[in-house]
Amino acid sequence: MSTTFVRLVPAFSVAVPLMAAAVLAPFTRCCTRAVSSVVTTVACGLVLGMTLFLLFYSSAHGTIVHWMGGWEPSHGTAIGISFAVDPMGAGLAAFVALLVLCATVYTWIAVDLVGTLLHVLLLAFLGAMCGYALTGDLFNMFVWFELMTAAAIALTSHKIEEASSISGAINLAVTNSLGGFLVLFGIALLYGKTDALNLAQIGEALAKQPIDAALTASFALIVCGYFVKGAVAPFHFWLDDAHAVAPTPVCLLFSGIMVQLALYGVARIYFGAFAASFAPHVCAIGGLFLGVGIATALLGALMAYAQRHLKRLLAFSTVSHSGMFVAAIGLFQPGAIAATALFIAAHGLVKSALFVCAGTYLNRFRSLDECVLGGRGREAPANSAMFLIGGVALAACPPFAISVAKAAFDRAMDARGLAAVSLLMALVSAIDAGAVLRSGLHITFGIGNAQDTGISPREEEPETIGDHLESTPWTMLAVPAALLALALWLGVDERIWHGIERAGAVFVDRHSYVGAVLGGHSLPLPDASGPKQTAVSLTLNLSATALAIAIALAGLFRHRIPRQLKVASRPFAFLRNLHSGKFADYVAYLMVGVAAYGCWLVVALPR
Amino acid sequence: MNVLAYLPYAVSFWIFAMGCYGLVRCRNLIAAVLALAVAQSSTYVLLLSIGFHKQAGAPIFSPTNPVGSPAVDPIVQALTLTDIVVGATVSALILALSIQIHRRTSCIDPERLSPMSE
Amino acid sequence: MSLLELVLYVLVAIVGTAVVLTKRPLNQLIVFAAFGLLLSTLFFALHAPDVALSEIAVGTLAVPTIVMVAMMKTGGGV
Amino acid sequence: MSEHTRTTVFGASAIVTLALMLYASMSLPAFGEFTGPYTKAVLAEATRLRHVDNVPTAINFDIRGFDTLGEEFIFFTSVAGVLLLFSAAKAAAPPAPEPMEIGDQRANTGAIRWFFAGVTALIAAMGVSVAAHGSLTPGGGFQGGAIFGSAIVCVYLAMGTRAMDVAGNHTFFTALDALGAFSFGAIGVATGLATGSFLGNSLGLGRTGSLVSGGTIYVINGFVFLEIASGFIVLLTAFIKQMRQLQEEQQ
Repeated sequence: MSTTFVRLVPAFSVAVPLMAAAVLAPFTRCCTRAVSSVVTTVACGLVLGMTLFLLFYSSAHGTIVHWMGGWEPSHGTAIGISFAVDPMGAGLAAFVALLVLCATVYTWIAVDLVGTLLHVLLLAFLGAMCGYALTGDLFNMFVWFELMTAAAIALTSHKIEEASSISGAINLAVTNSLGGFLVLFGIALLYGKTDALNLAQIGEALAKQPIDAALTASFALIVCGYFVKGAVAPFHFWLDDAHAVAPTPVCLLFSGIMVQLALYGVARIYFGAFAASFAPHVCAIGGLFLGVGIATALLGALMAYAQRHLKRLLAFSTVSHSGMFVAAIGLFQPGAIAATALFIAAHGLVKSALFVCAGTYLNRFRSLDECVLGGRGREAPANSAMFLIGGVALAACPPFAISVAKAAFDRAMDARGLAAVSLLMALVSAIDAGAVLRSGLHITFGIGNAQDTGISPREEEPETIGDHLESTPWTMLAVPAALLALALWLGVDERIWHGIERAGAVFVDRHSYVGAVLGGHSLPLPDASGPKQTAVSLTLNLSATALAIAIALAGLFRHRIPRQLKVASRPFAFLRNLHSGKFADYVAYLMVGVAAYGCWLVVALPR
Repeated sequence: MNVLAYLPYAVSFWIFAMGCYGLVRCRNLIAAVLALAVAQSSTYVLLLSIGFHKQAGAPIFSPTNPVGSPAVDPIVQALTLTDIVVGATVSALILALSIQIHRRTSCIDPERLSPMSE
Repeated sequence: MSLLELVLYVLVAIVGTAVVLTKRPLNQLIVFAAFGLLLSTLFFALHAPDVALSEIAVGTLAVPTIVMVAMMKTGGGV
Repeated sequence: MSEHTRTTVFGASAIVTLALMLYASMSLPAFGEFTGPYTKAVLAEATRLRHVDNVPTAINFDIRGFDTLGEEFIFFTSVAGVLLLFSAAKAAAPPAPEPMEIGDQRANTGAIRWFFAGVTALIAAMGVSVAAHGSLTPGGGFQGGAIFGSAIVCVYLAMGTRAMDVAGNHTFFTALDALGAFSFGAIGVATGLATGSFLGNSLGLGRTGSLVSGGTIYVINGFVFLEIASGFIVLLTAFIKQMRQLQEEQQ
């Protein structure tokens, strides 16, 4: 195949879903569900094929660079917008396409499509995420980021029968818009310093400049802006409100990949541009990331444990995983980046499977409330079994891929002398998975007392059109089964980790990135291979799984626990009050976060 | 140091802070849309102020402003154009949401609307 | 910085604050439209006529119109 | 959190943030001193290679045309989102009674009708002109489209809601909106296959300073105009229809 065509594939994988969205939009009234589903599924399949091709091609031949409109750099100055597709970006785009495909399959039967509009929005969302993952231009990244926000707002407000639903969408709209403004502020400051928007070009310009306050502030603003969408404390508050109300396929995409894409953006911008200046001070930045990562992970895990609304529970578990990803990225080291990449993929698969299972409960039994569902899971045995397996996989139980990612994460932490963080993260995983297992066990077997939160159970409208389902349709079982099987395969197949490790090494190498983008010569991937699982991490993962089960049982039989041990529940009230559901509060927290991040970075970095 | 040379940036940050203040204090979703729009205008002001150049004209050439004569930065202008579209669309979406909220609850005070918190 | 620019910047800051602090919804909308007009004047002064035109079309025409409709719909002070 | 606590927390952190950002902006180039290689290169290349006088237009539709593709789809998505919100509401609400000619008594006199019809035509013509001269003078598809689309408000003022149903026919304008967005993507793919680069500029560039200059810039400009104009018409009619529903409920 000619190289010219290969270079066009990244742009096509953005244009195809967008064009498919435009094709479907005029036929909202007359297009049948089947036609709309077929068009959407085919478009997703095409994108998945193209991005997988990009993944294999860039793994074999190095970074693929395409200049939009043929505007190649003139005299070393980037003029146009470049797509720079390295294995990490291509892999992420392929993962996006896979999850959107799963979400689409879910919509075949369940979920009111409102004509074809839901599919239109899903396709626009897919195009935006692909563009975001593949682009090499700071402002272009922002554009796709904003398209994601616009689609996310509309997708969240899909179920508008309840005021609470719209309120969740408004919280999302306000906080994410503010996040976008922060990113744009950062871009403007950076542009003022470097007169460049191409990541590689910015990096080259920064390499010639000393660090100053504008540069630091720009980094702080971009980090804060992306952390809003990345659900990192104290910017995460919109996430559970949005998840509680969004339809299941949308939850799957938010938790499975959108949040993680924001964190990918931070890493991409750091390694593409800021690393040129900040590399000697990486510990100061890493300290911030590690701190907020641990705080977010703990907060998310505790809040998840305190929920009994399944979607909120899973949403908070996503927050806590977001914290773990940030802590891992904060090492700014290839092994840790590779671990994060595998972790993101594995978590996305497992979490999506869990969301689909929760959606099935909603459609079968009209509720997402753990207490209402108690014991009814027996009527949907396959679904309940997968929910429990998902919970175990979330606890980093080998051989699921999360355990491999966790092992790599532990190695990277250990190399920095931060073994304590590994222990803490194992605890966080255990609490998270404990929350999922507690609901799963209660729903399936009806054992134990569910949490007594003093809130009367609520009946919810199922997502399916018409009445609730009598039996689970095969698509709703096939999707989580396939996702869990993939999560297992990622953990078992040796080549996966090997490939990701090499991709991580390319991702952090600014010089090879600049060479590919501005110099036009792509280097083949370096060879790298470390041990997959060590005895220590295996023990850690297994004990985390055991601890998760113990925590789940403790939650179920809490009335038998001696009163002295119940002090752990005290912080919950305070944390719960923070999540008030009012965007005015969230804006105040956002400003606190910006001030805190800004102060830390300005103080810690040279001025 | 000429303080006035940094006034444009200060104005931009000030507008942003005021927009956020409006969001924190608002008792009406439509006021929130306007506050958000004010906060967004700060980004236009910052971008255009950064790209401005003294003794230069608009980046639009004509017989009176021939090609090659000094011009202010056209790129920030293109970025701002994109940004304005983003602002308009988000406003439209939130307004549509507000109308729907009003339809359900006859109330657009964000203080009295919160997703069921457990 | 010329006097014109200085005056425009100061006015933008003041009117922007006024939009947020105005209490009655309809008044707020009028101040907001004025803010849009002021911004586009500033953009003209900064040699960005394209942006100024956009700001007039969006900030003083399209957005205030839909805001007004939303206000009538929700009975927000009209 | 009480309103007072919230304001205090916000105020304190906003002051810190403002101070930090002011401090940071001190190391930016002073106002009016900015210049750099990217700016110079773009100013030089846009007119030399693309025969366009209005450089921001060249950037929007060619040099950074891919940003504009995203921007157009942001607009397209939010139009779809607003339609989704309003159409779902329609399904939930009881069926509305047969629409009546209401609330337009003030516009019923012939003179006022003709006046508003004239204004509509004038605004629409201005929109088209602003868009058509996009490569020469300030303006372009986006500005022209927004102006043109806003003329629908005058149609409403002149003829009332019935006329607007015809003028602002949803299906028709949604289709035009989608057509504009689709064509932008299709041009990208087609030029990609023809020239080897996505959104590559392959048509004849024309003479600098002539109306039809800039190759694909002109075509894309037209489709952006189509999309934005019809998108604004759809948006504004959707909102005005909501208002009419309110009037019906009140009667």
